[in-house]
Amino acid sequence: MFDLRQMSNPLLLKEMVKKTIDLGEKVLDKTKKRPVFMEVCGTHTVAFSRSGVRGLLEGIVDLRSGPGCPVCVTSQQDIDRVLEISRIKGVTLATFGDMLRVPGSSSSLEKERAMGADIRIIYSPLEAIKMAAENPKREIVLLGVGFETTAPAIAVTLQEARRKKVDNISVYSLHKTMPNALISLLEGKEFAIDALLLPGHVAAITGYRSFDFIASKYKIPAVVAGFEVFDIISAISSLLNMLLKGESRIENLYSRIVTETGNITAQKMVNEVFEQGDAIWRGLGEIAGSGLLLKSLYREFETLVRFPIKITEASPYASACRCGDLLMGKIRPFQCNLFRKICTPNNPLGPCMVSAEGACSVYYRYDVSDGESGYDER
Amino acid sequence: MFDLRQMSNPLLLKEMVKKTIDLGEKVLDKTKKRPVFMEVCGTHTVAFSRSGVRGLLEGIVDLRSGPGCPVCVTSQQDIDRVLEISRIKGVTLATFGDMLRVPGSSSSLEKERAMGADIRIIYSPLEAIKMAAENPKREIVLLGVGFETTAPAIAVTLQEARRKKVDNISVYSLHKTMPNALISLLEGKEFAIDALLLPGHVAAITGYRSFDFIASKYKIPAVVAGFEVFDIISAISSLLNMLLKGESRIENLYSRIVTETGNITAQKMVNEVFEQGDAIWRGLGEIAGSGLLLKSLYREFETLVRFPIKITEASPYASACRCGDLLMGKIRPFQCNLFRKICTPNNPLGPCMVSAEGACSVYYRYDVSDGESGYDER
Amino acid sequence: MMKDDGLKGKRILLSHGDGGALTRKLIEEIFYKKFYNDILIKDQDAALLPACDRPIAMTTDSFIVKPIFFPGGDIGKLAVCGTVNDLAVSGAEAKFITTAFIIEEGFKMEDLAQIVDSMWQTARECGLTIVSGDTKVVEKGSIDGIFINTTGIGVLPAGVNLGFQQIKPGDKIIISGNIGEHGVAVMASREGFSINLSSDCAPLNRITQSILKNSQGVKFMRDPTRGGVASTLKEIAISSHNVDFCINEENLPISQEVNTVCQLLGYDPLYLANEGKILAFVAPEECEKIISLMKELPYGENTCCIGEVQEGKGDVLLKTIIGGTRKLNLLSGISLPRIC
Amino acid sequence: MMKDDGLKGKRILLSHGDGGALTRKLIEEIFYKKFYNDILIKDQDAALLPACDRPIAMTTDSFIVKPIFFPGGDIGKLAVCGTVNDLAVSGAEAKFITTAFIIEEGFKMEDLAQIVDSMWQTARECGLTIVSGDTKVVEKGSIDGIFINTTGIGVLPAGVNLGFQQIKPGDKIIISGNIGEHGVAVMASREGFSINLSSDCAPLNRITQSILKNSQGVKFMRDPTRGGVASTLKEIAISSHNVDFCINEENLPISQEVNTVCQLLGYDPLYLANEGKILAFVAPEECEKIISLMKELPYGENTCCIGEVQEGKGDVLLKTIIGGTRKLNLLSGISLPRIC
Amino acid sequence: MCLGVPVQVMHINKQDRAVVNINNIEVVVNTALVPDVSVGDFLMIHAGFAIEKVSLEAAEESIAVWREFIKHV
Amino acid sequence: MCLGVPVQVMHINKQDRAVVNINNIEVVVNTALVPDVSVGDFLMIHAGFAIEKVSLEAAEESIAVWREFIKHV
Ligand code: SF4
Ligand code: SF4
Ligand SMILES: [Mg+2]
Ligand SMILES: [Mg+2]
Ligand SMILES: [Mg+2]
Ligand SMILES: [Mg+2]
Ligand SMILES: [Mg+2]
Ligand SMILES: [Mg+2]
Ligand SMILES: [Mg+2]
Ligand SMILES: [Mg+2]
Ligand SMILES: [Mg+2]
Ligand SMILES: [Mg+2]
Repeated sequence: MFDLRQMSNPLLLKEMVKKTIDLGEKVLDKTKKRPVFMEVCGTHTVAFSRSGVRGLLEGIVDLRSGPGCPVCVTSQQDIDRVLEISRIKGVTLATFGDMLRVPGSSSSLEKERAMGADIRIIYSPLEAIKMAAENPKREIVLLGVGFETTAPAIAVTLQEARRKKVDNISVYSLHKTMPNALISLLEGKEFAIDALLLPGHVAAITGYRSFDFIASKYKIPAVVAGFEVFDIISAISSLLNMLLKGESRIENLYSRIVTETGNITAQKMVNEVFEQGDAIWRGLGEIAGSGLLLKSLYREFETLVRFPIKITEASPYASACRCGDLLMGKIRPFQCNLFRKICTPNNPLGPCMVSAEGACSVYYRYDVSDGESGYDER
Repeated sequence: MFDLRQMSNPLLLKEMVKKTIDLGEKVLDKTKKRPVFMEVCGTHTVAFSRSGVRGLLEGIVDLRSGPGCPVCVTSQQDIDRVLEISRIKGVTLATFGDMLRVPGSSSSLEKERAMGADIRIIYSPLEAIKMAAENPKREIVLLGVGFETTAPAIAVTLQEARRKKVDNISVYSLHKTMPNALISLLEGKEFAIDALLLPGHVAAITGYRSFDFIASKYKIPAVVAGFEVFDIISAISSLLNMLLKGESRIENLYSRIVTETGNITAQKMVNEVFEQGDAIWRGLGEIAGSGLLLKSLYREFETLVRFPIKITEASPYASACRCGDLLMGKIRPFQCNLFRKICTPNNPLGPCMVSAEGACSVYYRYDVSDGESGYDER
Repeated sequence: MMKDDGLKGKRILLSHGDGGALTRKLIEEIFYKKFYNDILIKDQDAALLPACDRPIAMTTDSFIVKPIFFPGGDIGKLAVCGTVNDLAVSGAEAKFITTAFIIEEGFKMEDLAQIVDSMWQTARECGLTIVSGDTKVVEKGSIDGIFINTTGIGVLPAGVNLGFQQIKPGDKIIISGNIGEHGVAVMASREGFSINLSSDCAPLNRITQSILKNSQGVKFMRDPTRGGVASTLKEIAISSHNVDFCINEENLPISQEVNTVCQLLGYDPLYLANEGKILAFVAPEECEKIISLMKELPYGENTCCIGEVQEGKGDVLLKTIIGGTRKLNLLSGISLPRIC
Repeated sequence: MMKDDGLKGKRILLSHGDGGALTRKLIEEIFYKKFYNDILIKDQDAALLPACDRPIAMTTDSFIVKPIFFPGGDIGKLAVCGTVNDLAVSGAEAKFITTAFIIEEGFKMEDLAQIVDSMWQTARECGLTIVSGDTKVVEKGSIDGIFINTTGIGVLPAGVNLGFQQIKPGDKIIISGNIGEHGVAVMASREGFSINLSSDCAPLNRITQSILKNSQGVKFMRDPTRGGVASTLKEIAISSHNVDFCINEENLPISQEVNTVCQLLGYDPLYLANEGKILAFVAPEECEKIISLMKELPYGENTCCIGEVQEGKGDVLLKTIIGGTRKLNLLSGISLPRIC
Repeated sequence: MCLGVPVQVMHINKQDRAVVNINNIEVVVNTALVPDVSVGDFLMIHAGFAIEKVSLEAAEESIAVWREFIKHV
Repeated sequence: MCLGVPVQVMHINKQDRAVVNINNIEVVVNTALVPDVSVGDFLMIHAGFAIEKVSLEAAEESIAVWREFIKHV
């Protein structure tokens, strides 16, 4: 039987890098400028930096991060609401660890916990059901953050809660979906990205066809890719190839998981529990149809119904913070004047410096070069 | 204005001791044996030992302890019930510190607390109301232990709970009253006590006339006395005087507090909340009309109504433990073979070694002599 | 101390204890800011101290007190005094101390700074150097505020040789001041009594060094902390050979405030903690001199003789004010308030 | 250890911490029973240790671990190893240790006995004497089981002079074995994973003394505990002058179990705690010899060189398996499990 | 179970509460059992409740009797 | 937010739970999103849920393409 670990063979990977650089140089010869690629997904941002692939390829490709870190794109108003929910007496907030340190207008979940809020880190939404059953006198609020990959897990969790008649659990859904956000990006006047790396696990759920519009309507080449080093080198290589040939297709490089139509069961689950709604994305603003809200059928599990909280005005971020530009691929972190000098993981001024997938945090923690070498900024 | 501290003047007290010994020697001359007095109240037991008066007078009087330590006379079955109540989920047991270490058949409140029971020490029953108000989701059980002195405080507390509509509080009443217990003692075949020191604070509530029967029916001299060194020397002196003169009266030496008829308000309060019932006294057995039970008017505050607990068979005490004989004045602690050798405050085999007022504990902690000097055991 | 306003509103986070960047920041901004010295800031796994040609004394204690700030001190002062005093009564000159903090998530940063400041003030008063430290942060609710461990080492001066075996019949028993004041001050502030009494929490090293230097008559010393004067005397009586200690109740220095609170709550002052007292056993012919040496120094003004050593079998006997006798024993069971 | 059946069902009571009779009983029956030695049982306020003609190393740490018993050890072993290792990496021979316990009311007496036994076993393995102790008991619910502080002192052998300033470009960086095993073992037993992996918790004093005695090439050592190998390297890089550390990912000894658990929970093994590892900076010409010395001894079998020192400005650079480079930093924020 | 402490009334609050003083320490006690209390009165306190007034005259009288006895007998 | 780990199914429990193995570590995952799972299958796990099966053939094919490319181009 084939052993998946073959994908991590260093000799193979090193050869792949070499070939990709050869290819990149051909592209440079042809276009006289480094092509700009966007890794839409934050998990890809981490993969590029942690593996060193970003640095190895920086001579041939200018890699930008996109709006695919769900923590980063959560609006400040939403974070302030989460903080307010965490302060409600009797509430236990169950959240993925990534959200803990994200700053709202004047606090963070980490600080609220220090002040006495009951905030628990979970690995899986199912833990929230266990928590609810074991603490019948507390109200468990499950914080639903993530894209199409995570939403089905929350949907199954709520169905299980209903089946098991667990009624002290609710969900505050900040789920977002990719396609409309990408359209908003592609429609942007200043959009200047040559090709896209699409999120492999989102595509595993939605199917790669759901990204067709990128090539068909916007004529941008794109690949669906996984998160191994093998996958991300393949992705760059494939995009370079398309550029060289002047093609714009959606290529599925993650065929071991991703199909044309995706995971139909998961889609059904999501559709049973959620419906499309508008959502505010940090940096991108309000995008119609880009959020997942609980259907009225699941209204009983809606946190905002159980605890009507007042909507306060969010205080603006440090005005010089450029998370917005960053999430649209307009800049790389070092181009923010605050990066590393004032804004650090211990003193984050924007969510991109907090989240483990936030571009600023990733570059701060892993990257040696600032991406300036090779061809210049354009 | 008269200063109460004059009562503690060492010169005066030393003179009083001298005079009392003179008097005692006259009695010895007359009767050729040390008279046996019983201090009925545990607080008197402590006062005699802590001040050293017991030792100073041991040549002239054989002082025995009586059934007036409420912790000691609580039956093992009642203690087992208290332990069972403390184990009920959601219950907070509020108790005076004295009860904490008293051993039941196989545990104690101290051990239950170590196992996770929520047990709180209070100074005053009123703290239980505060506790109930501050912890609306818990059931506060107030352990009512004590004689006529303490019962009014519990009564006022329940009235206040009703007035303030605090409904998560209940009382487990182990309250006992003195007169019938004394009658039981005096009726005992082996009763061989020459005179009684009566509890001053009980008398403050009940009035000293309530003890008249001791002299009138049983022809035993008795004094009502306070708890200062001044008071207890006065008491011995007065009793010796009566013996010398062959009188048997009830003398009120605590006139600064105690009246003929006592505290009528307190009596009314007690009668509104409590009614007489039978009670089991350790050592003395069941004594009709010697307990205070909640009236049906206050049934809503009855712990046993709220939490019906099963009555288990109490395992017998160490068979050699002589607490029973001790509480009836038949022996002094050192006459128990286990005293100091096996039974110590850290390894108490009976409640008399546990309670701060228990005779065994008091003698262990304070007494130098074993009471054997002077005239012999009779 | 002046409160550092920059700390207002800031709280200890779990991340302050993760051994990473925030831990470093906390150490630099709170601990090193006060404790700064050449040994500490070398930032090694272990502090390097000079060689020592005299025997070394070493002692450890963890400090837990509620409330953390009480009249007369706080947990920081207590933690330094406690260890200094254990060294002092063993005859040693306190030299170096380590401090280990366990802090609850959410603890106020300004409170921590104030505790650190009072540790530093006290250490400075004693001539102590804080050479090594440790900080752990635990989840909100899993401890009650802050615990501090201090471990100290000191140097035994030449000629000092204290021990139970030195205690002989005829020796006098001295206490350096009023009894039970730490216990009562802490209890009263816990119960919300308004009372004009402070904890006796104080470092005693100057007193012990003075009497050891100026008299050959000191036989043994101990600080009567947990368990109080009674338990401490009884412990010593048990460990010594063929002696009883006879204490005079009328000589016991107990303030009216302490007596009154004890009456109200049903405690015995002899079993309450002291945090700035010495019990010293001294040769009778040196007793007067030692008392005057002690009275001269801060924290020793109320020194007096409370009793003497007699032949016996390990009992501590209290002569009561009316001339009776009762025993003192080890505290048995936590000293509960009682209404009996 | 054989469990002492007499302790079955017994629990720690608040009274065990009151400084009276029960405290004494606990000390005698649980602590002295194992820790018995001439210094400890003198029962003084401070232990008396011999004079010392070499510089002294001193270190303190408090230990908190959940669960208290974990595969490969328990909090007692951890508490002794932690302090021994801090002394060991500073170059000192560990000699004396104090132990201070904070115990929750209701803690099982047999568990305490087992912890005390493993402290004693570990101390004996290291040739350490436990010279002084302290026990506090806190109310049920106010801590989670037991905390232990240990403070140790050791003696610096002649000729040993370790320090940041010795680290020079060209020096090699050695680790004494696999990375992240304490962190993963504890986490896995907390999460209920069935996994065949033990904590690396072990005393390293024999290893450090062997290489210091047999080679002049050791420049600096540290044990990568909280914050892991990455934070420890970065801390050293910050304190050293004008150097970078270059680490080869392919040389990092990380077991498959550790890698897998990290993948599942979203952790990075380089930031997980080790409790039996040394990071040593050594002269290049002595590197091979030092590695073979370490491999010979227990707990050093998997020693290997993971990188080297270069001129630089305080960075720790990791060469990835495909030849890329990334930085290692101080841990920032508790190492949360993440699903991102 | 009958420890008691004598105190002096400093101030009477509404609803059965009084501030009492003993050696300059002030505490609040419940006076429901001694309804006719006035400022200056001495009270015997048990478990946070005043259980009876203390008559200084009676106390003085008791001592006087003893002093007499000691002097003349 | 899309970390995933490939694992192999060892045992299928009722009600959408399966025991999976990765490098000899066994954990339980929810398979509600991949209903037709069999023992021996490889699954991609995210947040405690299987989100899709992993095709070993497709993986093998991806590598084969690269090996070919490296060899011949
Ligand atoms: S470095 Fe900080 S301030 Fe700048 S864009 Fe990133 S998060 Fe915002
Ligand atoms: S000494 Fe112990 S066994 Fe003997 S009567 Fe007293 S309590 Fe009972
Ligand atoms: Mg993503
Ligand atoms: Mg009584
Ligand atoms: Mg100490
Ligand atoms: Mg001490
Ligand atoms: Mg001491
Ligand atoms: Mg440390
Ligand atoms: Mg240390
Ligand atoms: Mg350490
Ligand atoms: Mg270390
Ligand atoms: Mg101690």
